[in-house]
Amino acid sequence: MQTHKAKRVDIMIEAVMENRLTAALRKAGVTGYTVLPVLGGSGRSGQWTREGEVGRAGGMVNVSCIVRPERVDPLLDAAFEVVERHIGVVSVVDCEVLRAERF
Amino acid sequence: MQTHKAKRVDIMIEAVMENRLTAALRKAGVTGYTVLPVLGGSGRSGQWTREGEVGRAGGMVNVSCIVRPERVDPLLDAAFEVVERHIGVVSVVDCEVLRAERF
Amino acid sequence: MQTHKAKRVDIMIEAVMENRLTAALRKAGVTGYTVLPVLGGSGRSGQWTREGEVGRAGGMVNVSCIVRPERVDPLLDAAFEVVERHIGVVSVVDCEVLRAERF
Amino acid sequence: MDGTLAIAADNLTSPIILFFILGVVAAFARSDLSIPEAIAKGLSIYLLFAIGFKGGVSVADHGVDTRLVLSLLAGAVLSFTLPVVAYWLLRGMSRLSVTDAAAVAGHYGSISIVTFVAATSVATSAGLSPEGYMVAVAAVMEAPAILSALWLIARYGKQSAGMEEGLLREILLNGSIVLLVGAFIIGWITGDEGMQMIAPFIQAPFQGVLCLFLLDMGLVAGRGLRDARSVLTPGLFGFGVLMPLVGAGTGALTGLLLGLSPGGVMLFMTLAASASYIAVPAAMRVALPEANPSVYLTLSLGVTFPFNLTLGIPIYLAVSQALSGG
Amino acid sequence: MDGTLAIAADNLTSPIILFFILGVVAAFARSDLSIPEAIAKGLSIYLLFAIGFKGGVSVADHGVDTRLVLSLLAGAVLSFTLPVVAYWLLRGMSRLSVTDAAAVAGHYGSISIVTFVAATSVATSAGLSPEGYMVAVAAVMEAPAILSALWLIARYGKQSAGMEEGLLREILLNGSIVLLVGAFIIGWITGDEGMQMIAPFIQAPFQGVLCLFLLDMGLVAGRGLRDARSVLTPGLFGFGVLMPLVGAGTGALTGLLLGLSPGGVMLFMTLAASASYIAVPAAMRVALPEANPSVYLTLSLGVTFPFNLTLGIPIYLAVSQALSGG
Amino acid sequence: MDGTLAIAADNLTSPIILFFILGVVAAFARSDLSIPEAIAKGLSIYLLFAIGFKGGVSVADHGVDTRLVLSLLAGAVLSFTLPVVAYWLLRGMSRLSVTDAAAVAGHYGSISIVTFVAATSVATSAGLSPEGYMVAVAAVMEAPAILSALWLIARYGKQSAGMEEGLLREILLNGSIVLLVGAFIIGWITGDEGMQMIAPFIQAPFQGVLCLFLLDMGLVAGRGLRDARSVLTPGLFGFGVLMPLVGAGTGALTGLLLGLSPGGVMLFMTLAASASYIAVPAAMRVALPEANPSVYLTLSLGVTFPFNLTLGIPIYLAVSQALSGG
Ligand SMILES: Nc1ncnc2c1ncn2[C@@H]1O[C@H](COP(=O)(O)O)[C@@H](O)[C@H]1O
Ligand SMILES: Nc1ncnc2c1ncn2[C@@H]1O[C@H](COP(=O)(O)O)[C@@H](O)[C@H]1O
Ligand SMILES: Nc1ncnc2c1ncn2[C@@H]1O[C@H](COP(=O)(O)O)[C@@H](O)[C@H]1O
Ligand code: NA
Ligand code: NA
Ligand code: NA
Repeated sequence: MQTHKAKRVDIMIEAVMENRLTAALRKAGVTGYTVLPVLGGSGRSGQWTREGEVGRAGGMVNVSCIVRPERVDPLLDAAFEVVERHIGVVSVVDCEVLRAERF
Repeated sequence: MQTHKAKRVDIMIEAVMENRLTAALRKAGVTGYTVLPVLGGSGRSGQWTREGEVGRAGGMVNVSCIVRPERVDPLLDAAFEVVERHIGVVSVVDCEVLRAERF
Repeated sequence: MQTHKAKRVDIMIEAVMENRLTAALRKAGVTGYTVLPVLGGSGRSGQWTREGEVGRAGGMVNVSCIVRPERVDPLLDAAFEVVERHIGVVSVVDCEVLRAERF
Repeated sequence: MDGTLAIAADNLTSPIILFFILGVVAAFARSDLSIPEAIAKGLSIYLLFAIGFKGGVSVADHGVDTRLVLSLLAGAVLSFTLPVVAYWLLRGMSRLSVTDAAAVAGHYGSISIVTFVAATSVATSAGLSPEGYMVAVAAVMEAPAILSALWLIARYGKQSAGMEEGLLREILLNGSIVLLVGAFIIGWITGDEGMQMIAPFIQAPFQGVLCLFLLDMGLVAGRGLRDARSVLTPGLFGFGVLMPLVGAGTGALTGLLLGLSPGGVMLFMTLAASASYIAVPAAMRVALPEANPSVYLTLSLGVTFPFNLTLGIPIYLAVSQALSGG
Repeated sequence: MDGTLAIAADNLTSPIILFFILGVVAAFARSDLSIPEAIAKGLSIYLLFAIGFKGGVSVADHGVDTRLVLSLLAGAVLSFTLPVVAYWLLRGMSRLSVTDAAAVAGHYGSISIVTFVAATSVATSAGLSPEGYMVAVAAVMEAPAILSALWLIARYGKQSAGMEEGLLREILLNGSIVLLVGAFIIGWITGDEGMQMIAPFIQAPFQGVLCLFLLDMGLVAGRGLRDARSVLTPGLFGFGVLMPLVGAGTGALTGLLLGLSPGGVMLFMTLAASASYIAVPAAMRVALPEANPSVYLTLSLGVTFPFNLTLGIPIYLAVSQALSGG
Repeated sequence: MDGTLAIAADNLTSPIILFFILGVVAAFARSDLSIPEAIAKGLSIYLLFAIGFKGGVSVADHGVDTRLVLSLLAGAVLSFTLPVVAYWLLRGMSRLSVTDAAAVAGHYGSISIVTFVAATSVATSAGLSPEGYMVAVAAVMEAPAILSALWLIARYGKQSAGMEEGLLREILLNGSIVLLVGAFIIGWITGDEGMQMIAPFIQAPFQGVLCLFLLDMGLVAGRGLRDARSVLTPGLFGFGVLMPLVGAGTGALTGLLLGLSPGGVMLFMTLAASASYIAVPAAMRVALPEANPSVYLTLSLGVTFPFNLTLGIPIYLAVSQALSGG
């Protein structure tokens, strides 16, 4: 089956920043992304879990974007501006996609 | 630690199509897959979120399969047939796995 | 944007083993990880879903760690010791990260 | 007519409607107020459980007669035929493609169970006592409309919307139908004795739970309207208001022919007037993925649902009372 | 005996059982009806909260005596010893490996709190008033059986199922035990005054919530049976029905020796007869990952739980009444 | 004083407090007891819905007067000014940076709605009948403190904590404020008639739901304390106990000046004494990401909340009664 080179960017970010991040992504021309829930984790600022939480302050979400390779740089710039002062982990993976016209 | 080459295929698909997809995967000889929940996202057909939703029409799930490299093609063929007319994003990543006998 | 080589390790493991795994990871010097929920799946031990489940025996979680390449081996050793007798899928992907000082 | 206005005004200031409006307003104001998905589903399970059970108990009390059987049949026939009416109205009033028109039409043959619950509540407040088996009629009306939509496509469309293997079973064994019918049967079997056991769970808190659920529906409907306003042409909007009245008219006729009580007639009107936003959208995503979901969801949940909730139900009450000389 | 049949028939047509059956049927029919995981856990938290609290209040009312302490002790002893009986029965009746047999055996020493709740409800309807501290006995019986299973492996198995560090604490501080015991103690401390505050929450809606929870259990058990039917050899099935009767017999003897009321005897029988499907499976996954979970889950949730719910409880009621000359 | 002690003792053994303690103990013992996130949010939605509605109905009953308007104004002023007091206390009592001190200070100008609910419940048990509009005062006090914290940073800090576009709307249209105010307005509009419809949902089960919610808060607070104990220097701990007393004093004065009833004074004290753990932390994560969340969450949820719940509320009751010569 014919596949096409692309990049998958995963941005783990605080839930309170989700809307700001996706707005920035849209502004940078990213046309598609998906938000995955996150249960908990651990990092320099300690351990956390969503269990029993009522507020949004303590949680994170994972925003995944699949983009053509040439679009990674503007995406990372946009993401970085939002993540900069905030907790967040940004990673990029090479991938292949079906239906390249979608990206 | 000894690792083995494999491929990770992620199929983001409408929740209503999940059972049809996994049935097709099993038929294509895929022996293992994992379903991850998806909170929301955005694409050509607009933005969506699962918050407050009662029905299943509006959501997606992510089906991940790790397979030996030689099994990717039949898998993609099977996935494509289900995804073809539907909303769905299919991506493939090179990975290494422990315990290759499992795949 | 400047990125740095890293590895993303995904460990799918039974929910009852999550704390044991993360403890082992911390012991092996892994400073950060994220836990993603899993809805269901299928493998050699059959199909499962979390729907309607009250107990923890039947579910899995996905623990993702992004680490510098040189830290993958101790991480895999630690993970393997926990996963060994248990159900679990371990995969490693090459990735690029922003802000390398975090890893 | 004064009475209708009074009822309409009363209805508009009932907590149920006001919480729906609160949800819509909050969504438009982009508040982050939201009900977790699991809680929304839990509320919906509670409502189906409660109304199914109550309907069954009421049938146990009043017994079965041929009218019950005929009502079920009539419900199925309406569910099959209303989409055809809707389809032609849509083709006349809007520029929807065959596929989109058929998909929308399917929604209007099926029903909205919350509209039904709200109407039941208004009927009871107005002193009517609708036949308990109207719940079963509601269940019967959920699915046939889907087949009707697929038939419309096969008849007028280019692409084939073949009845894919498994879809029919999926539609008929859809979770809400199974829960509603199951609870109905259990209510029927256990009767008043069963009711005594669980009445404090399904009766006293019912209206409060309904308020919360309507808050959630307001949030979801408001979000949909906010994001998909652009699909709502005047023609489509007109359809979303006209079609429930057409449905209600047909429902009124059917109810009268069946000899139902005024409450029963009113509920038949409501069922025929309401449009599905759970079962049919899911089926359409499977069978007609080319149809645009924002069109049918916006119409069903964003236009027809609020119309029925606010103005429709008082009208159906007034008409059903007038028709039966009430 | 006629009385038992009448009670059994009555029990079989109670909404609680019928909703369980609805769940099983829906699962077998592959309906997509499901209760979200969070709601299922919420229902379970409600039930543990309510029965723990009620038990504690009842102890506050009736006071503590040596019988309470002896009952707790007896519960722990039963939970330790029943797995040994179960193990030998299994080795005789089936071809399970040592590991699988030990894992299954562990489940039958422990208890099912919903079975306990259902039995309490039948006991109360039959005019009995079981000792409130039976809830505490239930809590005490949850964990020892796990140690017993590990001991069986150490004794008869090849591999070592060492008591991994942390496991014991995990078992004893398991969420359901902590909530049940915590609510029990709080009920005990606050007594009738506390009960007055929260009675409308934990008493009136209780049976309704139980119906919904049993619907969920039916769905889960049905799904399990559907997918794992093949593991159910006749021998295993026989064990799943025989072992509760053996347990109930032991429980009856223990209850009589302790001098419990008929209701207390009945509940002791039920506890001994029931098998765990929450705490023990989780512990087994940690300590005995080699044991096949479909065997123990199918037996416990798919065979013994429905058996107890439908036939077992009426039998235990009849026997406990006969034994006490009732 | 004896009366206060008796009330304090009574309060300490109320189920509400005991379930909170159960949660803390379970978290410290590392039990895996937990309430699913969706259920916790559902409980919180229920509480906001119920108290908002009840407050509105009570205003419908008693009418609006200038005192209501002045109370709202006074609440806003307190919410603006208390953070300044808190900031200086913190700078004196601890070594927190400007940023951390300002972030913590913001929490103490805002309020904890559960503390408010617990105080209302104690006030009512003590025979007081606080003004219904105190709920609206609570809503008004949620947000201004956040602006105050940002002003403190702008005034004393090095970095700029600019009022990012969108943040103000986000703060004011925060889900809990919208639900609380919305339910309040709906209660006001529908009055006693509305209350009759949903009373069985929002009144009878209220205390029971509150117990479950406090169990959850105990679990979360205990987890926080367990993991972040190290940030709690004696100075900070002292602040966490002193600041509520300072706030309560200011609240008492304000309440007296406004001429509120003893119950109203007590609730004003409680609002001023309590610290936010939902709205403000979320806003701080957005606007002041450099501030350490474990400091403000541990202080607010781990120290001040339990202090108010156990000792604070009885004190505020005693003081408000003494002040009004009760
Ligand atoms: N190396 C990592 N791999 C995966 N997730 C991480 C990593 N570091 C941090 N995280 C996630 O990001 C959150 C915040 O990280 P930190 O800012 O280091 O406290 C953590 O709680 C994890 O959920
Ligand atoms: N480039 C992308 N990267 C990640 N997810 C995407 C992408 N495009 C689409 N999606 C997901 O697929 C859904 C449907 O996409 P679409 O068919 O373009 O509306 C979106 O709502 C996203 O959840
Ligand atoms: N090849 C695979 N790709 C993705 N997930 C898998 C794979 N194999 C197993 N899994 C996951 O691991 C669980 C246990 O696998 P197993 O031990 O093979 O039954 C399955 O239910 C899946 O959730
Ligand atoms: Na209709
Ligand atoms: Na047992
Ligand atoms: Na305050």
